[in-house]
Amino acid sequence: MALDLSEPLQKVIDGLAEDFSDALIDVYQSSGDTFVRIKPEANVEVCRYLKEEHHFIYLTDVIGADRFTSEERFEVIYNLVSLRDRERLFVKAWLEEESPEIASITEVWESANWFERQTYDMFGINFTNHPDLRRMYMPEDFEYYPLRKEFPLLGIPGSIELPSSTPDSEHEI
Amino acid sequence: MFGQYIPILILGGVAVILAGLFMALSRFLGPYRPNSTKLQPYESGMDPVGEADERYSVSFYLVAMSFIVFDIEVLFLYPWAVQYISAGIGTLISMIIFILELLVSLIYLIKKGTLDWEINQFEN
Amino acid sequence: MGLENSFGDSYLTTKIDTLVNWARSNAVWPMPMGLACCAIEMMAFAGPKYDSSRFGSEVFRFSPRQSDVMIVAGWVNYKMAHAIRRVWDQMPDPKWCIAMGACASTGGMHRCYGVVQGCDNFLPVDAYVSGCPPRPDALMHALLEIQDKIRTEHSVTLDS
Amino acid sequence: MSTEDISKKKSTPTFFKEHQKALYKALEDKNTSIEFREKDPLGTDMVLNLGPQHPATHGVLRLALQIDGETIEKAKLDIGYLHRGVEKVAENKTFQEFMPYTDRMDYLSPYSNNVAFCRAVEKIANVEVPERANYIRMIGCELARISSHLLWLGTMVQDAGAVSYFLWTFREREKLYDIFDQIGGHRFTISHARIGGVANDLTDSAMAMIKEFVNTFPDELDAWHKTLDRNRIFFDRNEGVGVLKTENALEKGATGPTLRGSGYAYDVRKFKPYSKYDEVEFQVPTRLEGDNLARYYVRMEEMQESIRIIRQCLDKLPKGPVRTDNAKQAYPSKDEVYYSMEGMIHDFMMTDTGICPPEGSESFHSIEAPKGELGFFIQSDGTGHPWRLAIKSPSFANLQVLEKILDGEMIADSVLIIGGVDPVMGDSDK
Repeated sequence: MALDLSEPLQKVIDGLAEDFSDALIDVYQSSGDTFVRIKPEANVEVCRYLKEEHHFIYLTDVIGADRFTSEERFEVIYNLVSLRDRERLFVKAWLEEESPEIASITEVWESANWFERQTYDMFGINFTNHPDLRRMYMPEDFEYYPLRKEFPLLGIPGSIELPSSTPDSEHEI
Repeated sequence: MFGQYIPILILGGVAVILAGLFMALSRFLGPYRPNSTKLQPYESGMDPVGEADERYSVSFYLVAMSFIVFDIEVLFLYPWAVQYISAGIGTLISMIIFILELLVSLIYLIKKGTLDWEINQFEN
Repeated sequence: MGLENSFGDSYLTTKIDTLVNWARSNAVWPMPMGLACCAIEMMAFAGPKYDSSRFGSEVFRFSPRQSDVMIVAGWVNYKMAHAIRRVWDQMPDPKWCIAMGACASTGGMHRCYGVVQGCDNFLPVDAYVSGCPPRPDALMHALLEIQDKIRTEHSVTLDS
Repeated sequence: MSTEDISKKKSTPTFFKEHQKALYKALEDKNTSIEFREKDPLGTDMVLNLGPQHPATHGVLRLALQIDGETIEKAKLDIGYLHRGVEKVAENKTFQEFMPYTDRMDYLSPYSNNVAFCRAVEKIANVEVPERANYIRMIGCELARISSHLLWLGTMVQDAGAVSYFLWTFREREKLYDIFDQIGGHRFTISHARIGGVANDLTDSAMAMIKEFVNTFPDELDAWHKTLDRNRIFFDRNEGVGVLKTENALEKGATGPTLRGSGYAYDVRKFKPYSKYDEVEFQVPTRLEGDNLARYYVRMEEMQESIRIIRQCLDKLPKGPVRTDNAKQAYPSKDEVYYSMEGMIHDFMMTDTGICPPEGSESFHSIEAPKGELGFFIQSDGTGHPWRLAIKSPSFANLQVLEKILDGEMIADSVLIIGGVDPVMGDSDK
């Protein structure tokens, strides 16, 4: 496919192709952004490589997505920015459906801490050796993962408790 | 002799009456429905964590002590300040010496570090 | 308990009623439960142009102990509902509640898992204000509704 | 005192028990970066909730603080008290239907959220936006930036103790509310942007009000500069407080004025210029110290720059249509709908299915919102509904930085640091 990459991005793709040829699965462009799909096991090395060699020093976001296909259902997308060459690159990894698991990249970028907690909260993707993997938004007592496609939009009634509407002056002081 | 204290007594009386009136009004006219949540300490919407009578850190205690020392110093200055002109030069000098002594204690306090509350901070 | 039940429903207690209601209605201190965009309109409601202190609700106390009306401004999340209920319980009686905006009244446009569909599921609401966010004069109208409600209350003999 | 019974003794939560326990557990084993003067042998460290309902937290942000006297030893943030699952809602709405939700995200500057979302959709569906619409959008964005910084100034200086600033800044904001009222009919959640352009043109009275605001606002700004820049109290309260060092500002993921206060001139308007920002010259103010005072200066100068941009936009405003008239991509104009059959059908189709980006395409577009870089990542499956819509919210990243700055500060200063980082909970809780 015609990849009209800008000059620095071309260097990045070539660098990736020869260093991580086995981990690199697919490189494609969609409406102006370049996406690199890698194997989930190699995400920490690829991210560290991109950070040290190609000056991608700023992690903008870690995005989870639910492809709702039978195999390789969940998707983790890292949104990287290189300030020096003014480029933005997306690194992707697809994960299996039952017990989706990927290594946490908090040791490469500290800002991944909260982004990964949010993806865990929304999709249930488990980030191994994450400093403190807790739910970001929903309370810990909530057992579902809201952004999965099978979770109903209106929520499951009774999954989160509501406060009692009767003032507890009925109970004793 | 007794006459000059009348204004103070009136002032005290009015103060007591007013305070009593407001307390009684709010007690009798206002609704009083205590319940367990209402009597709990307010922790901005959350359950209070730990009891309130934890031990305080030392710095509060030191500042309180130094406050008492300088407060009493002001107490001694009042009677002198009322008629310092007629009291003559002698009392002025003794007052200055008195103030200087307490100045020494203030410098000691500052050197000891009771007034700076910063914890030295490495990296964050 | 106190003055009122010794007099029963007589001339004196109606007079005390009007006095107490007059005092309460003209100094309704809001407890701003500012959650989302309605909170910005609530700030404008207290700000220089719409100036809520003309109607006696000058003081935006953030502690529940010194406030009379709780203005729930913004969509109510399930996680926040408990904190709101706790603050409501900790407000001294007599207290009233304004559900400001479509989201506080009925969940508004947020028909999804995170939002309680209307804060009257767990709060006794006295006045609903429609609008998203309602203009400050709409909130002022709600405040005047609350003041009318206070004036006609039989408050003193109520608490015997 | 093992950590077990500390958390047990600590709190007897009555609601969301696991959540509170997990939070206080995480607070205890967070390794703090400050050295204690002398560890209290009895281990009675006090935990305080600067909780969801608090004047200083600018919304519903909860800080669990472990404090020793006045100083914060460890801080743990707990957000999600305003979470409504807007990304889940987006998957069940067409693009144009979802647009009013973006108004309610960063509710201090709704106009720039609309523009961010519409530009992201235009990028994925490659829609051409006419010149005039681009300039109107830029004027709206800069006005929204000023109104957001005004509320930041009002509340932050009020946290430092001066109530008068709240009244002054709100008087200016009321003028901005009137301008937005003229432009789009609502005070601030204006939903004025459409996919493919803008809802309606700027009327002459709106133009006059903008010009009048642009002429009077700078000397208001100078008056505040005069009172605040040499104000001893404001200086001492803000200098060296909440320092985000330059070398680990990017590491921690700061964005917007918080990042620019620490020395990086990363501004999306210069990094990847969108709409017409490359034809308008302006500077990106930065500071090196990275403390609260630096963030104050950065935001004040940004307001100055916004005024400059609006002036240039007003001069360059070309004549022309306000929305593309391509029926598959944008709403037809109203008179077309009433007087022509195709117009009505197009209007109906636009409302029913809306714009359909190519199947399987995904794209990310971000703009420089007042709080930082606000980006929308859209995955489309060819229908009118987005398959996945992820929001990169600036306040979320700044809050992560806030949690790391707070260690070792005094409680009174934590109020100012929250004001300085200026999070908006609707934006960070999505």
